Amino acid sequence: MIEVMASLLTVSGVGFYLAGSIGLLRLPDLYSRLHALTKADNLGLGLLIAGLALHTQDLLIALKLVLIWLAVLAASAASAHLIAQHARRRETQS
Amino acid sequence: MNFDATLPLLVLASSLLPGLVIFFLREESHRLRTLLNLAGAGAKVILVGIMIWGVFHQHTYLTRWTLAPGLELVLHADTLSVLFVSLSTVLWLVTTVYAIGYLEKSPHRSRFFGFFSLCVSATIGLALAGNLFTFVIFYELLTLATYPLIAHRGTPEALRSARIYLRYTLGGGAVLLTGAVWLHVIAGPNAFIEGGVLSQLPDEYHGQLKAIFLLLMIGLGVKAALVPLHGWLPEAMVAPAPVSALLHAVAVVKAGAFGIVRVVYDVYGVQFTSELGLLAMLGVAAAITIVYGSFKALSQDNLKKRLAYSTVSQVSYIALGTAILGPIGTIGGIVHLVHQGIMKITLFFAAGNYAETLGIHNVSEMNGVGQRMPATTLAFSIAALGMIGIPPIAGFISKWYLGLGAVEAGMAGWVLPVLIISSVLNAAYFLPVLYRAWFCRPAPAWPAEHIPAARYETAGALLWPPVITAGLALAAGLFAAAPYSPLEWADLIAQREYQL
Amino acid sequence: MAETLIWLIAMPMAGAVATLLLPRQSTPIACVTAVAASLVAGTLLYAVSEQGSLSYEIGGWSAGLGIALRADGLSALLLMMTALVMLASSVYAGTYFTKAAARARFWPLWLLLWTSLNALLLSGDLFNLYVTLELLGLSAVALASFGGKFAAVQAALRYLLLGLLGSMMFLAGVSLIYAGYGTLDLATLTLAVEPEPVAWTALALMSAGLLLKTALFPLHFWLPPAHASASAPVSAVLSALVVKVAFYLLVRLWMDVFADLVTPAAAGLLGVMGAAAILWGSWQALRTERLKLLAAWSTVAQLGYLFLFFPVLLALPPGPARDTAFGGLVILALTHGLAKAGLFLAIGIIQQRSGHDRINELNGTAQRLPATTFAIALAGVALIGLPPSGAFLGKWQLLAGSFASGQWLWILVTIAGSLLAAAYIFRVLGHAFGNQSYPRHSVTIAREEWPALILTTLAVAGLGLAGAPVWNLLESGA
Amino acid sequence: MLTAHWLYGISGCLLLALGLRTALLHDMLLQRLIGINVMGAGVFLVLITVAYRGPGIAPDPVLHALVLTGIVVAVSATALALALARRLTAEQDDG
Amino acid sequence: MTAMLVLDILLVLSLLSLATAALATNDARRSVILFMAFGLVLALAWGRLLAPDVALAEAAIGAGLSGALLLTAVRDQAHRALRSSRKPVHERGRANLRVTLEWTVTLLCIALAGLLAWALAQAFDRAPKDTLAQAVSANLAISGVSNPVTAVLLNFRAYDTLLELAVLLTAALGIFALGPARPGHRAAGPVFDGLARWLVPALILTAGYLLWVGAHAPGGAFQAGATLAAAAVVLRLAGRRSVGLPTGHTLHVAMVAGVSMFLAVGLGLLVLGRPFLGYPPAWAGGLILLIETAAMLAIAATLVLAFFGGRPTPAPGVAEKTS
Repeated sequence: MIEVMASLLTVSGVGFYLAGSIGLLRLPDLYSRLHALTKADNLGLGLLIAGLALHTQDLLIALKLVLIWLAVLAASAASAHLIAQHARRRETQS
Repeated sequence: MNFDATLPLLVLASSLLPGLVIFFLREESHRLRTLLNLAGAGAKVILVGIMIWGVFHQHTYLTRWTLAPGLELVLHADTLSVLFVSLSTVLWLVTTVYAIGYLEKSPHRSRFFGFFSLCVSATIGLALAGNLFTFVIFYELLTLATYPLIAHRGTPEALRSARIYLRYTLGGGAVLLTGAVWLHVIAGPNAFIEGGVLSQLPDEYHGQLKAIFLLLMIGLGVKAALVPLHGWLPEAMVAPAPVSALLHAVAVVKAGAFGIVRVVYDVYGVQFTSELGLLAMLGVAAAITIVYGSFKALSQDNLKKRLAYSTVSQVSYIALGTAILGPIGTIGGIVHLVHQGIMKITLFFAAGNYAETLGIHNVSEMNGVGQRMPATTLAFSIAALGMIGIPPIAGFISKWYLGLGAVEAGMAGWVLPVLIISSVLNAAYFLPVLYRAWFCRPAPAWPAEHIPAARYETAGALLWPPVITAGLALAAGLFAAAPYSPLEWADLIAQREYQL
Repeated sequence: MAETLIWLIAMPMAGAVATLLLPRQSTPIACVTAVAASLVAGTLLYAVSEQGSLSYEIGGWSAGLGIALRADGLSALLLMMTALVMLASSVYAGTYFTKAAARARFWPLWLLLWTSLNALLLSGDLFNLYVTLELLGLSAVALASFGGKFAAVQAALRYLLLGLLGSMMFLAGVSLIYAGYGTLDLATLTLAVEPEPVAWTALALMSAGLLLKTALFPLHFWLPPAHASASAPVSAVLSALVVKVAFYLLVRLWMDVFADLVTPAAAGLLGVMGAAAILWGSWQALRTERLKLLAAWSTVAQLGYLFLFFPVLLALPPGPARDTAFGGLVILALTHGLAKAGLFLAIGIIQQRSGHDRINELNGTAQRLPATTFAIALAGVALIGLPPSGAFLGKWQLLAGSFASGQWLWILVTIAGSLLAAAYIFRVLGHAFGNQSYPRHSVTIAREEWPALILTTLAVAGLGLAGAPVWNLLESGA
Repeated sequence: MLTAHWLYGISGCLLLALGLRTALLHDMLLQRLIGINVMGAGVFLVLITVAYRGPGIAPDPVLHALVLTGIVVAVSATALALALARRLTAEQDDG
Repeated sequence: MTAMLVLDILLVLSLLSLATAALATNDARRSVILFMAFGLVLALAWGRLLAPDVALAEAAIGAGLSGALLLTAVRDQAHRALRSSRKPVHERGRANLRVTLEWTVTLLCIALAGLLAWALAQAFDRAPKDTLAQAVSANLAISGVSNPVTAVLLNFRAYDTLLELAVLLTAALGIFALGPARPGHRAAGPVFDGLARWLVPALILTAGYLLWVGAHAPGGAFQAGATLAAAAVVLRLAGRRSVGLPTGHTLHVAMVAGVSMFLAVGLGLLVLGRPFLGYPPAWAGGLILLIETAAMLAIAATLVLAFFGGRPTPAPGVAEKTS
């Protein structure tokens, strides 16, 4: 049962990743690409990690995985902000 | 280390050490420098005196020092080296006195006398070299020590002729080195032994030996100014007169001629050289040089240049004597090593005196100089007549033995004509000079009178050296049969070479 | 006695740390370190001549698991040369850099360079050699750019990139060796190595890297700008030592560790490259307008002679004949090291006094700076290979070996190269003897002029007249 | 010889060649430097592949240690090169 | 097994394509970013090949710090250096020459790769020679640590590590000698500040952990030092000028800490009659930790300096504190 849940979560996580990546490639400008990438990837990673955490059945490892997710969330939030800020500044300068 | 093993080193050090000290002397310390120079030269005369006595009585003076496996620095006194050493030593003493007078007020004297002593040390080393390796070392050192002397004045012409000198001698040195290494590879360390050693090598090496002989002769021929390798010598006459004297009589040219004698007699052996057919080749080269040099001398108005071409011609008498198989020819060649040195140094001293005293550089300016400077001109005349071969001056003895040797060796057919032609030419380029000096009326003023006539016709240090060497030239002819005379010594060398 | 090996590395390294921590006292500390390290090098030389080769296992771990330091006659001689050159250049650098702040920044790098030179000459482990090569390369580059002049920084950057490329090639070879033989220890490897693809590919890769570092033609192009634009003491050490130790490593690999692999064709290839280096380097030295470039190009040429020995040595039968020729190689390398360092130091003085190093405007140097000019002349004697320099003995052996093995081409090249060297040296001396007055009246400081004079005198008279012990040492420390 | 051996081994060789080519031919410093780093990565990959003995078997720690050392050395060299380059461009811009 | 094979192929292909892409582009920034990605994939490959120590170091140093260094270099236009030396190609002959050269080099590189691969294959085909790995495990018990990689780095081949620290020191001194550091970064704004505020302590903590854990598990001074340096890089990117790095003399002390501790231990043992760096087994663990701590400081200080690109200059008038 848990195995099935884990697989389901993993697969849907990969699906979000795929969507985010397609968005990155297909969307027209920087802001919308950023939009696609951060949201989809953060969610995708969350699902992936949830799946993996279920899969391991070890609390310590599961906690470490969650920690990774949190770290990536913070990093991607900050970097998305920086990228957007940089792009804004460049626009207003020119 | 006993005395016999130290003596060659001491003879070398008696000029080397003063030379090295002189480099560090201040320009102004004139007295100390003169003292060092003369003390070194004097000490060398004494040491060489001991050496002459010892070699005559079959002492062995031998210094060895290993530089690398199979490569030894050997200083060894045999009859031939003693002959050359004594020539250099005596003439060095005289030339030092002359140079002190000549360079009285010119700059950079410490540098000059430093290299001057190095130059003589290299010559002594070369004379005492006991094997070809050592000979090559001192041969190259001689080049190095002479360069600053030729370039000494620092003028563009001086630098140019120094450059030409280097081009010739370093090129020659490289060829000599190649030959020496090659010989070393096929025959091992080549100690100089009377009669040579190479005849023992098997026949298949003869081709290589011929090639090596050619390389050695080219290498030595540059310094000996064999045509067509003589080009540097006339150029080098821009050097100060004492340097010219050194180049022409004591060191450089002689080193080449001495090397030829060494290689033929003590490396290859004169018999073996003859068997290889190399002796005739050397003789032809010498003959061409003798005639060519004399011809060129005819047309030179510059006195030193005329003397330079005369050297080209005269030095090859030594090579010619070497090329004549048989003891009498050998004696003629070897004794000329000494005779030419004494006579030619006199001529250059005199030429230097004319230039320093009266500013005379050209033959055409020499009218009547005999009245103004009789002693110098007398010395000049004795040496010039000796060069032509007028008895009883030294030059006559050399030519006599050369001619006799050629007859004995059956080479009279071409050697005698060469001797006759060259003597005629010698007369043709020297006699007009003497005529002008003694019999023409002097011009109203000398080109540039630097030294006024006072007690002597010129400065004492300039006057005595040519007078002394002219006296020596006369004595060498007059007392040729006396014991320890150059002729007797050459006879001793020939006896040992031919094991008579 | 084996502790001297580790002291040779630890001492300059500790000196580097001390100069960094006590910048005010850095110059005396550096000088004391230099003297002490030279004394240790002398001790090692003596020990090797008495006891034969020495080894030291660091940490007490046997070689293989741990790293061993080894010193035989060859490395002891090169260590001694390094010590002499570094000592003389240290004394010189103490006055060359006039600002105390510059000196304080200079000494740590300088002593680290010394550390790396000693470490390389002593290392008996392939990977450790890679690390020492990198330490050597980086400290050399940092010193080459020292002072921050544009040309120097530019040349240093190129030098660094090529050096890194060389190190990477070397490391690739090392990894192949470990894959094939499971060891990094040179002594173990010497016994294990066989003529097979793994070994010769590894040797080819390592050699390619080292050839780049030792600047053999046609991989020499980085050398002249880097050596000519650095400051004088640094140029001296770069030309005399840094390229030389890379060459040492090549010799170690070709003649020692991988000796069974080397074919006449491979050695001949090195010989051809060496011949090209001699001719091209000398020609460029003859054409250049600047004295420092002349010296740098002459380094390219002189390294060529060392490579001519490879085909000659291989053609000689193992035994006394080859050992004698090998001694010629070593004495040539030693002479060049001392002479070239002295030459660069002397050029540095001329450059500081006259404000430039243009050859055509150096007239009168002989009058103003007689000792320095004399040092240049002595260095010239050694570079041409005239007697009584050690190079003369070396070239004699080279020629003798070529004659004995019938390799005529090398004879022609050696002679031609020597004549070209004479041409470029006497071009300089000709101007120095010229009569025109020197631009500025100069004050000579003994501490500045002596190092160059002593180094060149050692190269000429020391190695030339007392060079026989070199052969004995190579024999006893084999 | 494991599959991983030849797969990663060949990749290491290819990376080495790729990096070498760029380091020799590219005319921009940065790419040349990256090329050298890629070369290094190739060599390190070869070393780590040699250390690998297969799944579940302890690999050779010596090679891992060597690569660690190599990485630090490479980054030091890169840093120095970049500092030199920065100095050059700063001076070019000034002059 | 096939899943593993797929992973292997994917890893290898992405490595090769990332490297190619990074080297093929003429856009410096793009090249650097691709190279960083390459580094991350390489770290995965290290993990795959059971080299977690190397993976950690690669992620921290190879991808992280090298990337940061390269990116700031791009910002400073440093990639333009050396470019002016190559003249633009006008003549046809020269263009042809250039093409020929490129082809020759390319072919030579391919040949080199082939030769290397061939030789490597031969090496693999021999019986595996495990003597060194066996020697390591045989002596692990007396090495003072239980992580074999740390044992090799700080005990068996500690001399390599000493020289490696000397290399780092040399690079730092070389950078020092080139002049003062370039100006810092503009403050990045509140969001990044917020990130830095909890990231930096976390990194420092991680560094301490890595240092301590290195004795028996993947980790050690290099990974720890690099992590510490990463913390400083984050601070500098957030606009802190000197990131709490001491200036002047204290900085020197930090830079040479590793080398001097190594030397002190090594020479101290030598004086006590043991071999250089020959730790007595009982003290080995403690001495190694001591050396590693000093090494970590030195590595961190050096890497930060490298990122600065010169001597740090104190900010005018602003006293700074790290969080």
